[in-house]
Amino acid sequence: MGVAIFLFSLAATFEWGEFQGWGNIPLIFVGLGVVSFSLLVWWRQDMSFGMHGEIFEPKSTGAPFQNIDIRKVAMWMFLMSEMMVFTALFSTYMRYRLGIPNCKTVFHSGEWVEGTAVTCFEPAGHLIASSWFHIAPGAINTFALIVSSFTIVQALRYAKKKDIDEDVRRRKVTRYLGTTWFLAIVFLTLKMVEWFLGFPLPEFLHEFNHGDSTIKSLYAEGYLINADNYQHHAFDTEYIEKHPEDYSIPEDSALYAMMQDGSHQGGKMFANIQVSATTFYVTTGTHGAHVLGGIVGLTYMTLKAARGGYTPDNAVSIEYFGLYWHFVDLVWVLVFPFFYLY
Amino acid sequence: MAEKTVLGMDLYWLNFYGLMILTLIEVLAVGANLDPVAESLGTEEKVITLWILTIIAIPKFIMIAAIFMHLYGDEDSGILTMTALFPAFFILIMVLFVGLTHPDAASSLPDWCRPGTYGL
Amino acid sequence: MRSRTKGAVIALVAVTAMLAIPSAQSLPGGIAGVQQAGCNCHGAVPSDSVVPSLEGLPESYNYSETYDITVSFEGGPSQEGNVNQGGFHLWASKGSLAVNDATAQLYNENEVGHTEAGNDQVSWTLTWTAPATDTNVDFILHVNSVNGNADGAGGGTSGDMWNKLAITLGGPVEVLDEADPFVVLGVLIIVTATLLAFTLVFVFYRKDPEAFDWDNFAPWLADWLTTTDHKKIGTLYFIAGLFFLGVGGIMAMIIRIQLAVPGNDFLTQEQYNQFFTLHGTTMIFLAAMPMINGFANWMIPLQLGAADLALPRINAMSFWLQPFAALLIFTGVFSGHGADTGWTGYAPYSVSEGAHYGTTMWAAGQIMLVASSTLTGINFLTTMAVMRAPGMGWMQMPLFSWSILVANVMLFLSIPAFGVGLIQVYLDRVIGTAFYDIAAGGDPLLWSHLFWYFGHPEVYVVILPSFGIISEVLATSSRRSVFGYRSMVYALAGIGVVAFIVYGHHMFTSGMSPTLRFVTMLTTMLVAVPTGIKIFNWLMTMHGGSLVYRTHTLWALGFLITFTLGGISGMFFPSIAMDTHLHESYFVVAHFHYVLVGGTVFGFFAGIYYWWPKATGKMLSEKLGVLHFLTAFVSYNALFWPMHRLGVWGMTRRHHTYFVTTEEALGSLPMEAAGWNMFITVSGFIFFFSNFIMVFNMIVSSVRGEDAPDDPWGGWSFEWMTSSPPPDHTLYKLDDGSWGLPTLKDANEHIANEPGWLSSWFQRLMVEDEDKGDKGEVTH
Amino acid sequence: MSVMTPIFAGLWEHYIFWSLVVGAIAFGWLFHHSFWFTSKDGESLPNVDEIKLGVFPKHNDDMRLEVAWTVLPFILIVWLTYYSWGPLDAMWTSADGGMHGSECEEGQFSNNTMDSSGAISSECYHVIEITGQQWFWSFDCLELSTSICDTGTESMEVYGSVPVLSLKKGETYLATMTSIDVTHAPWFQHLGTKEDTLPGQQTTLWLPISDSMTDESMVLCAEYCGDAHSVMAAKLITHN
Repeated sequence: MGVAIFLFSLAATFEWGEFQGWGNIPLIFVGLGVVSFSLLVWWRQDMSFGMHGEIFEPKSTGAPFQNIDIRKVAMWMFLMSEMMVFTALFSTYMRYRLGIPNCKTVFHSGEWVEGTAVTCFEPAGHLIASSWFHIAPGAINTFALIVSSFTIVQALRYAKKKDIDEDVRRRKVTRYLGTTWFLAIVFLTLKMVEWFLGFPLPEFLHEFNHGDSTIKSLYAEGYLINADNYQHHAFDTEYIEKHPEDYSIPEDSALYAMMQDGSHQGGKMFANIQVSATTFYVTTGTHGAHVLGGIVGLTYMTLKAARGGYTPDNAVSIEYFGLYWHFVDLVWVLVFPFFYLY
Repeated sequence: MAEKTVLGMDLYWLNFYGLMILTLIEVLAVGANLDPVAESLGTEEKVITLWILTIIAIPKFIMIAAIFMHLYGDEDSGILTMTALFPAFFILIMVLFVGLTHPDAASSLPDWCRPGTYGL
Repeated sequence: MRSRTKGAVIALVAVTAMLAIPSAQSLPGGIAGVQQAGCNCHGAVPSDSVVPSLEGLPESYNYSETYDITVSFEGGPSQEGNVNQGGFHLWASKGSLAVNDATAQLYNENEVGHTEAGNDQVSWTLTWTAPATDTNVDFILHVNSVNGNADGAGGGTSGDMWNKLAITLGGPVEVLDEADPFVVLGVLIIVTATLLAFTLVFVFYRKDPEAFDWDNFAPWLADWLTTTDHKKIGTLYFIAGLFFLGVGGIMAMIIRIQLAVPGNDFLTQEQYNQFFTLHGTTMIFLAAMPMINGFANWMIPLQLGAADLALPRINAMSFWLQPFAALLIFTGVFSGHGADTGWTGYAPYSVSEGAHYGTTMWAAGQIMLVASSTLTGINFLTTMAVMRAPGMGWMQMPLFSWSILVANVMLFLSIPAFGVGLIQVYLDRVIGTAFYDIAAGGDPLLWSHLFWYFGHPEVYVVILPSFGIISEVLATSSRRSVFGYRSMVYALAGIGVVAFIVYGHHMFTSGMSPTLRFVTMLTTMLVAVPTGIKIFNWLMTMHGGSLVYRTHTLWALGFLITFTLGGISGMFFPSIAMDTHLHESYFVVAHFHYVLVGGTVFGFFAGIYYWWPKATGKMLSEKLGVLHFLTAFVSYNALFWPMHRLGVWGMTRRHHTYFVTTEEALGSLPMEAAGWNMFITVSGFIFFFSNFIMVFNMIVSSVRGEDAPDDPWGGWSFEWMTSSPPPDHTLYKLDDGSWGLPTLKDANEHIANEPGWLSSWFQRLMVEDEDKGDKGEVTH
Repeated sequence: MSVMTPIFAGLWEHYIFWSLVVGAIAFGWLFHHSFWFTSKDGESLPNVDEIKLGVFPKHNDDMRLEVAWTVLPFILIVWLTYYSWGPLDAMWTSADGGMHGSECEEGQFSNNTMDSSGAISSECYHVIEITGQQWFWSFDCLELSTSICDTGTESMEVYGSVPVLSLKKGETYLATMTSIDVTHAPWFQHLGTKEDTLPGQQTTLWLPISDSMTDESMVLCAEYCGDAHSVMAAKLITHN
């Protein structure tokens, strides 16, 4: 027991310790390796708890939390501090979104000249919500998370059901935990697809996507942390003339008037959108990290379930993980509309 | 607590379908062209989408928290909701003090909500 | 046993490796590369067949005298007839070099090299004028002898050889090299570390002299390193806390040496910046917070009558995050590139290139501290919420537990904001995200908001445990129960809540929107009220009691005096008009040192003297204790009170030096400031050394102190029921003599074992009443 | 006390007075109790509240007293806030139509007057610019005549070459400030005011130069800005 903790704490610090700047990537992987090794050591004992039925679930004695499991209270305390982390990220996003003028308004106000970058806030939504296919990865992710919330609850239900025999319960719980694990993996891969890879479109959908065959990822669109002269064809007057059906400059905007009387010769607007990209990537990245944490937990629980570890009286650990998982889903319910769609 | 059934269907299935439908509405709201609606209400499309998204996000939030996280109706949910709501006050302060006080935040928020400057 | 020692060895190797990496990484190519830019491009290794020589330099120069020096070399592959035979590069640390023919060229005042024309000879003549002051001058000469195959075989440098010569020249008066402050800091830290290691081995020896050999030292040490028992972790926290209190103290002393005299140059500007940054960070995060956790780890389970904390393994982990975080925070200090952004690390500077490389490590280290504090917060809140002894309602907890509870609630709700801020700074510096990149619209105020949203609750987190200790100590030593227990608890909760809406007063002059300044002005005015209530309650506790003068009572009274002074001097800041005058001046430094050192550290000393017998089973000697109190209290006030005056005069914080107005020169401070600063430095040293009396007292008591009874001071709370030192698995002597968990009886007849006011309110609010039946009404 | 403009001197005196009052009460009470209620070593220690080990001690509280020392400090605080409202208003008057009127036209003088409490009001004000840079200040008088505002440099044997701003007594100036790289803050020592200069944003600071202003005073940097933060000084000369 002592050794496990010692390794665990050293590993955690080693992993943190290796967290140094300028990407000495191999060291970080060594650190992560040690962490996973120590997690295994810790779990191996945990497994032993569950195996020979000894229950390690002290109930709370003090009011007001009469007879609620101690670790459930601890989990809720942990969620409270996680709420604060995401509030801090949301406040940063809100502050910058309200503070820095929106790129579209700057474009329509005409206060830009081709060639010099304008600092403005380009919400990811402007890109993602522009066409159905861009929204697809985000939408599927949301469905994936909701389904995974649902399956984790089912897993808990079967684990707690008294009246079914041992083997049926083992199969059912493992299946449900397995689906949750799989959906979490799907979530992360789709996020990677959306960020970096982009995906090819099947033949018959081409004409919906004004002709080009693939959906470009955010990376390809140039929506990057260090994008300080970012162009988007919605901010390009020639492009707008050629594709009136896609974009139009509203008649009442100053740019329209300046274009009419020739005082503004149009062209491409360069935008420095580093801040908007940073807030987007860091917030969704932190959320992704929490999902990753969930996956690590899930792998252990699925393995344990596969070996029939969950009996009605020690099923509470699924419930605690369920709380964490629903919290992660809850955060996504807030992140998805405000970061992706708006 | 897992055996409750509401309106004949099992509570969790019901909750699951509800959430799926709401998300679908959100995606549709963004995808669909809301210009005619925007003209009728005199604001541009972006504000409309913002309002729709918030209106839908709140019930989703409540549904997940209440049903999936057993914050309602179980014997220990009383106090746990209290713990869950405890940081609300601190979140509110953070949002108000940090989120909305960008010096040159020319936003359409009503003046009482966004701290103004003394003409400095 | 085999695997355990192997594990310990691997761990040691890992730690040393980690130690080596940062310093190797952050020592950019060594100092040598900069001055001695000799063209050692000819061949990698200096070869001694080439003999460089530098004639014409006297034994010791006299002021601004010019000397003709000749640079020459023999040996190596160069011969007469070649196209070019060799070159040289001379660097002189002081004085100025000059060239007197076309064969050599002057790069700058102290660097000379050969020219194209002068490339085919073996000796060159130059002149050097000595400096006008007393200093040691270093000369470093690089020569290379070339075999002349300039036709390009191997780039014309294959087969060439070079060598180097270094001479130091003293002036008329012998000048000692001034001590490099980092060397001083390094030596002192290593001395304290070895002292610590020695006491560790000594304690092990004292435990059982016969078994004093390696194979039971390893398991004993391993047991300590891997313990999850709250008492052992408490002691570990204490050792870490006191060690870093010493390290922070050393830094404070070096800062004071620098400020003793106006225009002092013991520390250069850069080094001073690093010292005050690390002084602040070490004192708050590595000394005060671990000590709080030390007290809490020791006392909370005992006071609540719980066997151990709710999550023992996480408790061990949150301790072990701290020393490694300290390692990270200190990276780069010894190579001169430590963090130099102030403990607040304001945004544009902390992410600009100007800040040293150490700042990234400083941020990474503090992220680890954030993780550790969050885990401890969760641990303590859960323990207090769920593991109280039967019969102990919320309103029957001892005040120390209450103070730790409120402190931890504040801590673990505010620290994520700091964590997110730190991660933003870290990512900005490491992978170039643009959170605070001004050009891209980044807003520097975001960092100060996030930081102070955490900063102010943090300073209350640091002071509240001392409030708890003082309530316990004063009540017991005046033989009375604390006056107004309920109002004390509400005052604690009041401070906990108000702390969050008050942080704006740190940013009154920082360009924050005026409405926010006005709102925080009003709320800051409010914050004095709960603290005032507490002070008056303490004073009232002493009323009618019979004060027993032990050292911890002296420290508690000392706390009352200094903390009240600090509180009053703090009242000057809420009004913006006053704050514009006093912001960033030494008045602020005086205020927070009065509250921090006078408040928290005096409270910790009181706590140490009060609970030492319970923790170690040995009594501390009263004589040494009183001596420690007198010297510390007097020198403490002499140290920090004049700072108020300096602040009003206009001495600014974080300035490595200051200048006084003399007859001929206008300076920023009146003449007497120099005198006061020297006075402060002297009393600072007395205060620093007075704390060693306590350390000596601790050692003497653990070696020869007489055994302590279970309840030496007559306290009522549970920790005095166990034996001192308490058995490994905390057990309590129940009144029928058996051992087990205690149940709290209550002398206040009317609220015996029915839910307290708070919990009945919860029940009425939350759960439907159908099965609750009778609910005892609370009568006052 | 250091040289302070009358507004702060008045406020400072007031705060000192009240802190002495509160200090006297608290310390008087503390010293009295700590000497009056000491236990005489010989006699057995009277246990007024019958404190027994392991029993939660009897409540010892008195509602009247506790309410008293909650309400009284609250009133004191409300009074202190109200009292410091005046100087605050003087410091934060709005730029158009406040106590300093609006911007002076060509050749118009603000000739400010100071009332009893030290608050300065003037007919109009001149706008000057201050820019903070990593480790030196630069003042810009825009197109004010050199008699009203002039800049220059002077070498002080202590700070090296230091920018100098010379302003006219009796004039009021509104300094619009910005910074090029990191946050700085000019602290006009004898005016007792400071305001951060933020990169990317503009902040303002009132500089009401009264007739009784000292001729020479220092301007230091009051927001940490890196290596030479302590040598980043300037000199303010006021002439009439």
